[in-house]
Amino acid sequence: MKKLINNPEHVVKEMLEGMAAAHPELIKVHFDPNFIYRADAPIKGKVVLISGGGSGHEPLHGGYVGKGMLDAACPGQVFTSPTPDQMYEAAKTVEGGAGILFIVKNYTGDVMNFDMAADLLRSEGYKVESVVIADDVAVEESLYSAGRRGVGGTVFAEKIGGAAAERGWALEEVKRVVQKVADNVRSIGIALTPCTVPAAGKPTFELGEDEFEFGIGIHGEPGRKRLKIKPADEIVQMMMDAILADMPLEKGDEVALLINGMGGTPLMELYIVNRKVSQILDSIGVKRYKTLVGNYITSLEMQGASVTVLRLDDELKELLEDPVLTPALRWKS
Amino acid sequence: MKKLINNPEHVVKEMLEGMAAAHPELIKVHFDPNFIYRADAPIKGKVVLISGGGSGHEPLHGGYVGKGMLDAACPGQVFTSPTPDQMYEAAKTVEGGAGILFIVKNYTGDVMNFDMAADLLRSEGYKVESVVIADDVAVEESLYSAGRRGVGGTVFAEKIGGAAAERGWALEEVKRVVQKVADNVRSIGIALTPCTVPAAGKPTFELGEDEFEFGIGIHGEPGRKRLKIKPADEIVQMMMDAILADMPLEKGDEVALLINGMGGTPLMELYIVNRKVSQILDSIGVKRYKTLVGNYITSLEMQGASVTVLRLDDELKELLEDPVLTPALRWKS
Amino acid sequence: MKYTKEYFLRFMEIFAKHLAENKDYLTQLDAAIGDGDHGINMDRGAKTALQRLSDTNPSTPSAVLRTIGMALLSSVGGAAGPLYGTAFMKMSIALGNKEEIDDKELVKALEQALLGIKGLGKAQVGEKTMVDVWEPVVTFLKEEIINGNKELKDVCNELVLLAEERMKATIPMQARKGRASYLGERSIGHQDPGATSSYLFFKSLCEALGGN
Amino acid sequence: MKYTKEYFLRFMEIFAKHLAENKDYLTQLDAAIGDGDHGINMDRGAKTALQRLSDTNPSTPSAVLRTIGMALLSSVGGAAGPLYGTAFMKMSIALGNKEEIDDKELVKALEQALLGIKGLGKAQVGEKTMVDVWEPVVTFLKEEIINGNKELKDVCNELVLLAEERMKATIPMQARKGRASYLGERSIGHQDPGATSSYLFFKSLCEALGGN
Ligand SMILES: Nc1ncnc2c1ncn2[C@@H]1O[C@H](COP(=O)(O)OP(=O)(O)O)[C@@H](O)[C@H]1O
Ligand SMILES: Nc1ncnc2c1ncn2[C@@H]1O[C@H](COP(=O)(O)OP(=O)(O)O)[C@@H](O)[C@H]1O
Ligand SMILES: [Mg+2]
Ligand SMILES: [Mg+2]
Ligand SMILES: [Mg+2]
Ligand SMILES: [Mg+2]
Repeated sequence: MKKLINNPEHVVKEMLEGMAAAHPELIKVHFDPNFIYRADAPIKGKVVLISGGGSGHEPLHGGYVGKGMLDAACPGQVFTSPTPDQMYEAAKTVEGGAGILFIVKNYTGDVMNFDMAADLLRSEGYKVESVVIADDVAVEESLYSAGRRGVGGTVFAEKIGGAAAERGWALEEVKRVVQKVADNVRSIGIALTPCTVPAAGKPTFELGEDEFEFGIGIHGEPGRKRLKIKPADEIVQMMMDAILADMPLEKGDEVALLINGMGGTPLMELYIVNRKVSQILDSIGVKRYKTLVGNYITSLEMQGASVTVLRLDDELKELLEDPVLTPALRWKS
Repeated sequence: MKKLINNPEHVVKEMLEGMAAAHPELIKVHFDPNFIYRADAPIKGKVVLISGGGSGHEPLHGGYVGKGMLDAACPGQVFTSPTPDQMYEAAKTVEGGAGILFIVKNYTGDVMNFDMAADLLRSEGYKVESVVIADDVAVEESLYSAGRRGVGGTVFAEKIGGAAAERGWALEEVKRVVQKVADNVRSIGIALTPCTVPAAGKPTFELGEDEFEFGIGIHGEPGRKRLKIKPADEIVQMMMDAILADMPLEKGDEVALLINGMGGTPLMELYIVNRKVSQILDSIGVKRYKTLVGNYITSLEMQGASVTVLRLDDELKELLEDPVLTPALRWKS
Repeated sequence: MKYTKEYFLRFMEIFAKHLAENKDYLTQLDAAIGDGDHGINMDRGAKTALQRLSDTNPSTPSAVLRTIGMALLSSVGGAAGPLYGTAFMKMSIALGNKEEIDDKELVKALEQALLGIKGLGKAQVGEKTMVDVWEPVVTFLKEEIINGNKELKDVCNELVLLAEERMKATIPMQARKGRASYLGERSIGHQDPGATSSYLFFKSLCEALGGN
Repeated sequence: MKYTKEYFLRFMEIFAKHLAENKDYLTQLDAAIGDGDHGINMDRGAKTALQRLSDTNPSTPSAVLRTIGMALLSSVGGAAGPLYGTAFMKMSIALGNKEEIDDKELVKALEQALLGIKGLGKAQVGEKTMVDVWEPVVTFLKEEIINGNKELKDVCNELVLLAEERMKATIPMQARKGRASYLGERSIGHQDPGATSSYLFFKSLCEALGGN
């Protein structure tokens, strides 16, 4: 394992110090318990959005803290859910009297830790709601498993929920629109290589020189099946087939796309993926309203990509367009 | 070699198609010869900035085409300078009557190809100027070599020059300020792994499991020396020593920083690098005015990082802050 | 037998030692069907717990268990953090502020821990989780100690064998809960990491009895 | 001997064949001290040139060389693109619109090509570039053919040996120009890729003479 780190046990703390040094105008960082929060928090009367999850998915979630997106993000150890005390302290630091919305990726550990934090906060009289994001269509028989994983759709949920909160919407309304994103977003990922958790020191799984993993998650967990490598267009076709089988789109539907790199894939390849995704959508008459291409939710240095499709209506389009000003996503501000 | 591509010979064309599909509101793409240009070009009376270079460094340069930055970018084959006909056609497409500035990274091939294009354009009566960016302090005895390479400083040159052009400055003034950036910017890079040019199919060089390459360029060319891997802080100290030896900074100086990933390095590691860079600058009383952390000028999937330090004055600070709206860099718009 | 706070401190030291020694092993098991952090997380948690115990020097069995539970909750993360954290918290609550605990009280506390784990994680036996060790072991202890009036020390051999057997019995199971469930049938053939750390938990309970 | 457009077409086919066969070799040489694209670029350029020649069917030696030059300029890129492109353009200009070229005219055209390469790239002999092959070979040809009144075919054996020797002589040199110069002393011990493709260039000039 070669990494630009000092000590595997200090990667999260040192990353947070580096983030604080880079973006003082946007974010502040609290240590022990660890969380990143808006430099201008608390904002009176605003619903606050808090998310979090294992580290190693940067820029998710800390990179999305700022105006028009998250109020706080709680980074766990690498690929490990954060602990309840993080969400508890973060909420108390940023909340502005109008309630707290947790955006939780659907992993057993995340859900349990956020639930415990919510219970604690509610017991002290705070209004806390949660939306669980479970957009990964790679997880098939979700009735017999922990349910679908939360992946790329989280970025849209945080952006759109953040816009609603910034507009001053009430907790119930912010929750409704984030739930609407959760209901209308689907993702799937593939990997060409595994990644290495610093503290583990070896790759999370093995993949032959001519294999790729279809339906990968974001924690270096293996996916749906292992296949012989194919041309990008064929892989993308498989990915889009999986998404469209789950959420059929009709001529005239409008979507937002996230063509996401897993951390170690060149932008060149992501654009080659976007080319094929766009061709497929164009061929069925679906309108591409907005497309993000880049590393938005990653698995350390894993090579691979995920595609996220969000079906839009006018409300989601407007909120998606709203200004956002965070370390990793910014427009109109 | 595992890559998300179809045919190694078509990667540049397919990438360009994917870019055009992703950002229709910002850019257009011309094929044969290949160039990316502002969707709103030509802009009457505005000096136009054109850059270019081998592909494989994305988002450089195509990702920086748009309001407040480049008017056109000419992508060569992977790691290969573009050809004169690309710059020639791009210039004729975007020029607005106020002259053309080429921003050229200092590589023999780039310089020669841009020079040939400039000659062609001048012979047709266009005003053409060039600024060569040569910021890589890894190249030591530059008198006995092709001179320093152009690396991360190019991003600042394009941003600041683009702002000056957007403000309506004359060609001489835009050139002056880009030259000022070129004179005040220094960079150095390191690599933990090589990268693989799709058409070559094998890594550009070999690096042992416990080695890193100090002073790497951006074309997979080996660097100044090969060393045993060390903790990030020690590597960053070496990098900053090299930069500060070449451009001593004084207490009270202000700088912009680019903590750049080579394509395959997780953001987590870049923030760990930024932590140490910031500590070093803080310790000598240098003010960090603005910090960019991410993949801005890459070498395909190479793991590694570069640090760029730009010494600022009031003029550069103002231009740096100006609005920019491109696929890969945007603020205040 | 009577269980004092020293017993629980000894237990935590032994449990921590096992977790440290099996850190790589647990992590490997988790890498095969999860995300490869279980050993790292449990080891970090156990070390945090020992540190807090030595910092705060709690005075009762309940306080010791509460300190451990809070430490695990705030340092393990993942699925195992809240599950083990809750288990220790529920035991702590069950023991009240007694200085000494008898065998039946100990078993009742473990039963509360199991209920806590099941309440939070909603897993049933057969879903390839730590519950596959906890439930049969707690059932066995209730039978032998509460109904059969035996002491823990009398059934330790059987208990450790049972825990080991239930741990191994997770190998042919298909995971239905937690991260491993994403693998579907590919989770079959691997031993569950949480069941493995649970085996170490019960082994430590027994080893804390003797000088062992 | 007289050199017609057919000679130059044959030359380009042979040069292209050598570049295709040596694509990996040239690329490997460039990977060692450059960026590993020389073979790929030259092969792409040569194929483009052949395509354009067959598309446009130019009618004179000069037109053939101009077509090749433009094709290389617009398809090779890198350092080699403008250098080889310029070389062919300069030869084209030197030949005017004659249907047939004699040996002295051919050598004068090659001399112009060398001047073009040196004017653009500013390299001198000894700096580990294609100039290390071009300059001694052109000097030799001037001596033998312009001063010595020999024909190319009479000196081909010597010429190819000389080109090969000068190519190999780049191995111990430290690069002072082009990408390899960044390596400083680490460029020593490797053969220059551009010198190697230049050797193939001159070899092809000779092979185009016979049925060979
Ligand atoms: N719902 C659940 N109920 C009980 N135990 C569970 C549940 N989900 C996961 N586990 C246990 O947690 C273990 C994984 O723990 P760990 O690796 O620390 O967490 P994570 O899966 O979040 O990385 C599994 O092996 C399993 O025994
Ligand atoms: N200034 C120069 N003058 C003459 N030849 C040069 C010069 N710079 C580079 N070369 C030649 O170009 C070759 C490299 O070509 P190529 O790999 O195609 O270009 P690049 O270095 O841009 O990738 C070198 O091996 C060398 O022979
Ligand atoms: Mg985990
Ligand atoms: Mg090149
Ligand atoms: Mg795990
Ligand atoms: Mg080269």
